[in-house]
Amino acid sequence: MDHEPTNQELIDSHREASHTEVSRGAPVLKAGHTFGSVTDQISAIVLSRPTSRGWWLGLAASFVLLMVLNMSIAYLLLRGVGIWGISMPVAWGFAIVNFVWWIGIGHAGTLISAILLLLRQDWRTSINRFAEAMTLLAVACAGLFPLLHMGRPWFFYWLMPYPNTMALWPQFRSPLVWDVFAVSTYASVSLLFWYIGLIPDLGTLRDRATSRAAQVLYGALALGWRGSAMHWHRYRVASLLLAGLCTPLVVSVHTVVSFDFAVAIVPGWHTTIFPPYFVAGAILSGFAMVMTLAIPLRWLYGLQDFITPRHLNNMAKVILCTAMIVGYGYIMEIFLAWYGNNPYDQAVVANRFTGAYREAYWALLFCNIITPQILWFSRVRQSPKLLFLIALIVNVGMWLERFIIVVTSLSQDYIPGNWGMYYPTFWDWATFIGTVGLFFTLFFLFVRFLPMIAIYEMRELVHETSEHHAND
Amino acid sequence: MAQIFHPNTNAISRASIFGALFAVVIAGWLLDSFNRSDYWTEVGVPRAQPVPFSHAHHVGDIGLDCRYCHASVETSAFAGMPATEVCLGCHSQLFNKAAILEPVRASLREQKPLQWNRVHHLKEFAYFNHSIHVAKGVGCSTCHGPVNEMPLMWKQNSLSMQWCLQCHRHPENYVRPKEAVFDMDWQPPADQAEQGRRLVELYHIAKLEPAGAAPQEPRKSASASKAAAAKSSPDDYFEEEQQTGAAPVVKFRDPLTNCSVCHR
Amino acid sequence: MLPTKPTLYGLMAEFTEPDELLRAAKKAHAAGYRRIDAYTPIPVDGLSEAIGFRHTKLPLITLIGGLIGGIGGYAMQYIAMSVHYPLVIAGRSFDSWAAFIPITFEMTILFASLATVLGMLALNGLPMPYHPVFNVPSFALASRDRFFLCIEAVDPVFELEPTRTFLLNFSPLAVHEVKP
Amino acid sequence: MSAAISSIEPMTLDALRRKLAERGSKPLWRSLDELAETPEFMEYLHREFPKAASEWQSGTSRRRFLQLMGASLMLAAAQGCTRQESQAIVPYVEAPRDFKPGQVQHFATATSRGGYGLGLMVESHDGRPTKIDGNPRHPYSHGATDVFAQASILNLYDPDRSQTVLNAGRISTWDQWLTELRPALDRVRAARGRGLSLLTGATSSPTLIAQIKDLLQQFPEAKWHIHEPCDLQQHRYGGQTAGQRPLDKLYDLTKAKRILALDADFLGSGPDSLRLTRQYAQRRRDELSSAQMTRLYSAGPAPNCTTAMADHHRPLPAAKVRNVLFRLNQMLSGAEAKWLPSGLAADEQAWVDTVAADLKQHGAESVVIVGDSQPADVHAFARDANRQLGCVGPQGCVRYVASILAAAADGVRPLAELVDDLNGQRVAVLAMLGGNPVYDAPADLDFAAAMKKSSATSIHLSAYDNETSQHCLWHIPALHELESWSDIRALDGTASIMQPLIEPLYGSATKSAHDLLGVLAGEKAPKSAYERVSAHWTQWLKDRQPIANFDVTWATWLQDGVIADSASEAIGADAALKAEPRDEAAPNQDLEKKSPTAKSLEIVFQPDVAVWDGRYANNGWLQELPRPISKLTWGNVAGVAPQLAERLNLQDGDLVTLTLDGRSVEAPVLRMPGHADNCVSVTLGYGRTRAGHVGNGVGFNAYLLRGRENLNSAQGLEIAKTGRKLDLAMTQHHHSLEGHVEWTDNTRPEPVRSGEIADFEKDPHFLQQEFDRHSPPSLLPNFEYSGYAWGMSIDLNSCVGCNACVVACQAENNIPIVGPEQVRNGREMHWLRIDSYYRGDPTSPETFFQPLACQHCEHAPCELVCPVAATTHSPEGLNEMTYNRCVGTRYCSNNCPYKVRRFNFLEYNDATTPVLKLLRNPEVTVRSRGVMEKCTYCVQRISAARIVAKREDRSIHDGEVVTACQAVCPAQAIVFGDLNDPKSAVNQRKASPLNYQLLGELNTLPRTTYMGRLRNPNPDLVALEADRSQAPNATVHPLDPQQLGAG
Repeated sequence: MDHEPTNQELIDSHREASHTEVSRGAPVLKAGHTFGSVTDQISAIVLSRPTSRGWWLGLAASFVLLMVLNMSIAYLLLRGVGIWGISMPVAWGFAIVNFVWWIGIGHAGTLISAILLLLRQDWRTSINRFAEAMTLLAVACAGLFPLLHMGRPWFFYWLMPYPNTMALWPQFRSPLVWDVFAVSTYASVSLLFWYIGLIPDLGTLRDRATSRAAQVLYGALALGWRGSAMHWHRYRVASLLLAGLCTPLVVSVHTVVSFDFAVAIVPGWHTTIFPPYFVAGAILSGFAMVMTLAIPLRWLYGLQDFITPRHLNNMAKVILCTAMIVGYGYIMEIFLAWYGNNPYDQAVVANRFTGAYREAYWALLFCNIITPQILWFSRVRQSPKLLFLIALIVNVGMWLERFIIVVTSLSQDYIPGNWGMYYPTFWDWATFIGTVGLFFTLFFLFVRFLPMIAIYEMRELVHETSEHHAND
Repeated sequence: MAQIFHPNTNAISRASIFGALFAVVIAGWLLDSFNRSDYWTEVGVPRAQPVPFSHAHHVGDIGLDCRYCHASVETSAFAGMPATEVCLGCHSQLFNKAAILEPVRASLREQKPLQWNRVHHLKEFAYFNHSIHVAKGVGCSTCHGPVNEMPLMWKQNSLSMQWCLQCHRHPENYVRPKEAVFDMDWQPPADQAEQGRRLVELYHIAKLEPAGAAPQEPRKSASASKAAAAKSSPDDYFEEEQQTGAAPVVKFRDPLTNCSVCHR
Repeated sequence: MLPTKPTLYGLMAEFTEPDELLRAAKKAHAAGYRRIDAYTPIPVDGLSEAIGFRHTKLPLITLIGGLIGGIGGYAMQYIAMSVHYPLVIAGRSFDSWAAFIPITFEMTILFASLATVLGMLALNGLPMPYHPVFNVPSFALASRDRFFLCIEAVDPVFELEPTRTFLLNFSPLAVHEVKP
Repeated sequence: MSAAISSIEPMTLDALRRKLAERGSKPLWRSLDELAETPEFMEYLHREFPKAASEWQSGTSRRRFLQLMGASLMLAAAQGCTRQESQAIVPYVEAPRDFKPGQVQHFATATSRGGYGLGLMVESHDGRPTKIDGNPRHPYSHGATDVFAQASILNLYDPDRSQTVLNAGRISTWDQWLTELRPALDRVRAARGRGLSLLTGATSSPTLIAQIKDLLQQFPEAKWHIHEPCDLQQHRYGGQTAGQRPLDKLYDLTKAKRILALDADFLGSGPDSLRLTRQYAQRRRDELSSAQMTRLYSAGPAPNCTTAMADHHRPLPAAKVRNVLFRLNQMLSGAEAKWLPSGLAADEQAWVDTVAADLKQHGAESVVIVGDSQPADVHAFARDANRQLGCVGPQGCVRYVASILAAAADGVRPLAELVDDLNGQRVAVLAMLGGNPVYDAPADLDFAAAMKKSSATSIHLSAYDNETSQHCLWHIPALHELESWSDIRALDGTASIMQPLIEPLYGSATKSAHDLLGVLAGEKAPKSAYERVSAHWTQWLKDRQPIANFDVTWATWLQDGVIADSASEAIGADAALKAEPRDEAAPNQDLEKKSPTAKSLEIVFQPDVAVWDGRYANNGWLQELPRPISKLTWGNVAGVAPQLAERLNLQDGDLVTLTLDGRSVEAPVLRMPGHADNCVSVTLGYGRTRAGHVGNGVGFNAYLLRGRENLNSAQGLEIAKTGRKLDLAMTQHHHSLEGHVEWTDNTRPEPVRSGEIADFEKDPHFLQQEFDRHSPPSLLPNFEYSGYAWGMSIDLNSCVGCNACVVACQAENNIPIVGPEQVRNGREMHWLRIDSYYRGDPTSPETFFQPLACQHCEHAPCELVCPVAATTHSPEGLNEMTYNRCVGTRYCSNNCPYKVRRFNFLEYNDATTPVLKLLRNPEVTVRSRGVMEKCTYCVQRISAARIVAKREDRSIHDGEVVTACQAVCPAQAIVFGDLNDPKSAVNQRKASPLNYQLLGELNTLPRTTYMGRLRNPNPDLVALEADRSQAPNATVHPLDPQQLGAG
């Protein structure tokens, strides 16, 4: 990314972007908004609007679940991973399933803000902020599991390269070490990206804030942003560069996660289709989660002006598309088992369709492949309620997919003498539900204390749309 | 709009960003060096003993041989601690009234063993065998330091894995002639590197022994050992060679660094 | 950047429309003012060029960061696995470069991103919580819907009254004196 | 869960057979349900989360929770820290002479198997025995041991061992006992011993027998009773006149080309099983031609190691063994004319006739072996058969010797008499030297009631305060075999001195039988056991070689572990016949009435292969030992044939009520392919109430059904379903019973490769595949192992699945037990497991064993994925596991295609009980929670050998390193050694054309390889069985009247 875009290009990009988009009809921003109106309406949510009862209830509920998480972690440290249902041969259970699931969810945010930025999709502006926040929180939840699932978590730092008196290093050939690097890189870069995006809005909040405390808080975080023209210039370049860096990163992360399985020789894991199909799955689950959050939010905070049917429509299309890719992944798995004529792979496929966990497998096919098909109908794509429902179903489906991949493959691998089943225990469930609590607790705090929509980008949107009208 | 911050917050805030990164590094460095510090490893910290036994006196002044007390050092993993009767072998005659030796006499009288405080403590998952080290020309003082100058015993080296590896990776820097193993005053000669390499060859240290030859004389591929002499780190541990025609093979030597040597 | 005349940092004209600001900025630059800056709630295209800002080194910084990360990443793995403590792992060669690629890649991205962000902040002289322009009461609107053009007193061409009149030509909402 | 299973409808056998047929080429299968793939079964399996709450229920109290909570966090903190804690070194006051600290010593001794001796070689670390192995010089060990010998070391250190004298349950002392006993003893002495009753177990100890005989001379009126609950030869006490001694049989299978085993598990249990297994396996391994190879026929009620190894196994009720022999003798005698009906079903008779023909053809090179649980007349039949075959005699396959166990000839009286005396108040002092009659005496004797009724001063010498001690006035803690001096004789009479390996753990309170007898004899100055034993043998030696130097000889005896030429002479077959005469008419009278019918079933009582008669019930290693074939742990079951289960609509784990002669118990059912129809087999030794913390309340007590008349089998059993269900703890089948779709199963390579000797003769390599000969090409450079290259070969042809290796491994490597709940979750820790597979018709399938431990792959998949290099490869080719580096991601286990890695899911090792610390092998790290572990090829032994070799500046000899599993294996199925040494034994094995790699197609290059299993079936029988499988119902009602008439 050392090619430096001139402002002219930037202008043009936004011009044509706005052209094409608007010509497609549905606006990305309800008409009639001014710089002032968007600024005030969004910052009000954080600064002046009284906290709604709904918010309090939501936070309380999530907090309860968060406490469940604490309990299960405490008990885990106390007794050991044996409190879970894992066994030989199924040595990985919910922990890894949840890890992959959360990481997958964590993909939409960066994808929206990075790839869609590069693709100059201006409809991303109103959803990218909380999508990125969602990414961070999801990655935080995901990050818990690799730690917790270790037999001796207090030695987690042995997975990092650091000078030690044992003269030992991590074993860099292991996909788990790749994970450590991939996930931590992803977390830190997403955090940077998100924070950089926040700076101008923090400035806005600083200037809108009335209480001294708020002024100092937001002021400190805003780093003294004052909207200088030169700053804006570098700022945009930086955003573009980060976007350019995040795009391969976001693809790499879930690729590496898929290596956890693809590198192993377990039948049902050891296939080359995994990286693309994991990434697609990640985007699918990510967008599903964005939808799950966006639809209630716009209704709760009356953001219909900013998150318009147009956005829902586009996200629905992305879901439909990725669902098809994932479906292709499933089909290829089956095809390769048959075509590769590997008895073990064939056994895995057969086991998935007819074996002990077949209900889960059928359910995931229904959730991830069948359900999204109704998104072909634009009427469905227009109905927030239906979309919300579909998003939920897809979330479940993607979890099931990971469950199937992890558990069925392990429960029956090569030698019949060591086959076994996996039965989750109370603690498996508690830990899983607990992270959901962690996620929503943090998310509620986010929507309360930070602008969930990028204010300055909305102002840009106002500017462009008005310019466009001027040009008519 | 009123200023929220005082002018010199600028300096502070800028410092804080890079300061934070710096602080992390410093903290890590501190932890590491603490972990290696003598305070933590107790290197050079004399241990109090029920009887203030002085190696300096018995070894340094009188010149007792290590094996007089540590009898099983050549045959067993454990160097051995002298039974009370060994002490009294002399001290029934010498200083047989001395107050400080009362615990020893009491031990024999009451048939209660003495309880010495351990100075060199290895974790239970690390297995160390004295006999083989002694047999291959690793001197007492190489690990235990100038015992003949220690009034009360202390640890000369940290016994950390890294410390073990120094020698296990480059024995030639440490080995001495077998006859000098128990010599407390032995100092490495000027050409230790050369001598060492010779001894490594001589004592068959750290060479895999190719199977098949008659058990009596040690089996050892001369070529491999010559190569070893020539090579320098990292090739001490392996050499990669393309065999014409055949599949490429990585030859490697030195079982000294494989895990089960110390951990089972 | 402290003003030579401690009494005044500069003059600041306040506009409601980005285009007005853009016009004023261009004129000001044409009039030979060099120490000028514009403050806007949104990035206004062409503004930075208008006040004579050409080009940023940021991409270069990113590149360097990336290279450091990548090379460092691979070196770390190579040294650890085949020089410092070579262990036979699953019969793989000590330098299994293929297995080192993912981490090399991640390290590249990480360092490049860090370089970009820190570089951007550094070049922008951020953080700077205190700045004279904040003394202007209505500057709070710079992050809402007002557009400001500031000519600094240190500018050689700067003369308080002429500059004020010069700015008034563009019929701004107001022209403020910026206390240092 | 139970609901889930009980909802399962069983699948009919025909359907199963059809499924097998559909699968085309005979596939291996593991269990009936796998075969069935019944939808209902799937249904149950789909309830994926039946255990959801288990951990929660087993959760700790809140208070405990918080305590541990703190503890665990501190632990987490502490783990990081390594600052040296203060620790003491404690030298001797006076060092024992020939003793080097930190060095391993070995001592020869012996142990008792139902009175018979087994020579042992015990390993001692700094004065504490840690590992038991066989004594190579002992004729019945040859260096091998069985599971009991292996596990008995755990009994020595068992925290539940009784440690003090008890008086009516209250703690007392030895002297207290002496004083309080004196009056009673005086009275007895006054009455020339009237009222003194002695109860012992079966014994062959010369010193002990002599001591008792002295006592009986001193007290002519006193009585000596023997009760051995699982006496291997129950028929012994039947109708003998004093002076006669029952016979023991000494088989020599090295000469046997044909073996017919009738209700005999000669490979699995018995005092000579080790010797016979070795001989059988040797011949089976070395004679690889259809002309020479041994062919093993077996017929019997319940599947066991022998039936599994048989080339032809015929499920047969115990009662019909008599019929089979009857028929067999007719066939051998060949005198058509005066044939009586054999009472066999048509197809059974056909089977016997074919076998008879084969035996007859091989004459003296064939032998008939009858199980010791069969009554005397059946053994007499067998003797006839063997005589007709001409295999009796010093050169033949079987010799007879007078039993060396104390018997009627020594004035021993049966237990029943004692019970009468007790009830009749004719006992003043009852001294029980060991044993546990209250628990294991025949139920109809009701020993407990008799004890209550009697006013006798009862004394119980026992290692545990058990059910019997509870009913006794006095309990004296007994010494363990490794704590006291004694002696014992093996089956052939060879005597061994039992020497103590360690001072009594619980001090002078613990006594041996010798001490107790000394007291009863009223000795003023009681001699020590050592004095008695040495005195006896001094005399013995004097009698034979008056001039010999006793001390020297004694020393050699102790060193060798056997006493030279102490064996007894054989008796000719005719003499043997005289020794145990039988009523010619008896058999065919009994033939019918003794045979089971569908209505009244037969029940077979067998000692459990793990806890024997119950004496090992508190031994965790044995409780958790997967039984051969069934893979059941922690409990016993009522074994039934699949077809019987089908008729009675029973599923595995169903609780049924077994009723016999009005006595009944509840037992879980387990379907056993190859089990005799209309017959239920139960194992004894379970349902203990005072065994200890481990053994209490495990399983059900089959003794409650056992009457004095029918100790080994009985007719007229009734079985009734309770509708309740038990979740059996099995290590192999677990809950993963759902099967595979046929189109995958046909192509799946079978883990156990097997074929017939005929095919082998056509092409010796017929079991091998491409990758078995040379490994597939690889992109990566291969490492060259230029030094030692350790490898192992396991011969599936020899392995009889006796499990000894599993316990040996557990003992050598400090492997913890995890308990039934964890076993159900699939968390057993055995580094070495023995998989079992079936092939063919469920009613009598072929059975296969496969010992499976870490294969030490050169391309080990586990190593690649370990993030911290905790598992790595050594330059000698070992796949090493560094416990202290492991962080427990369990990725390695997932990526292990053999699934031989074991994980400490919880803190399994008992780190708190002090006495257990003595048990541990100091050369092996005790693994903590959260750490992966696995077979290491006994790397501690390799290191020890290497250090010695390097010290002596030589290389390790072949056979210098012997792994624990190899050392213990009676069949010598396991061989370990250096692959770079062309002359090494392991290379000889691997050169065999039967050598193959497990999952070699994955190019893991395993260092452990297998030798395929060869079967030697009888073509005529194959044809016969083929016809029978046309009409599957033939087996279902073996005694249907028409067929009887036909016979």
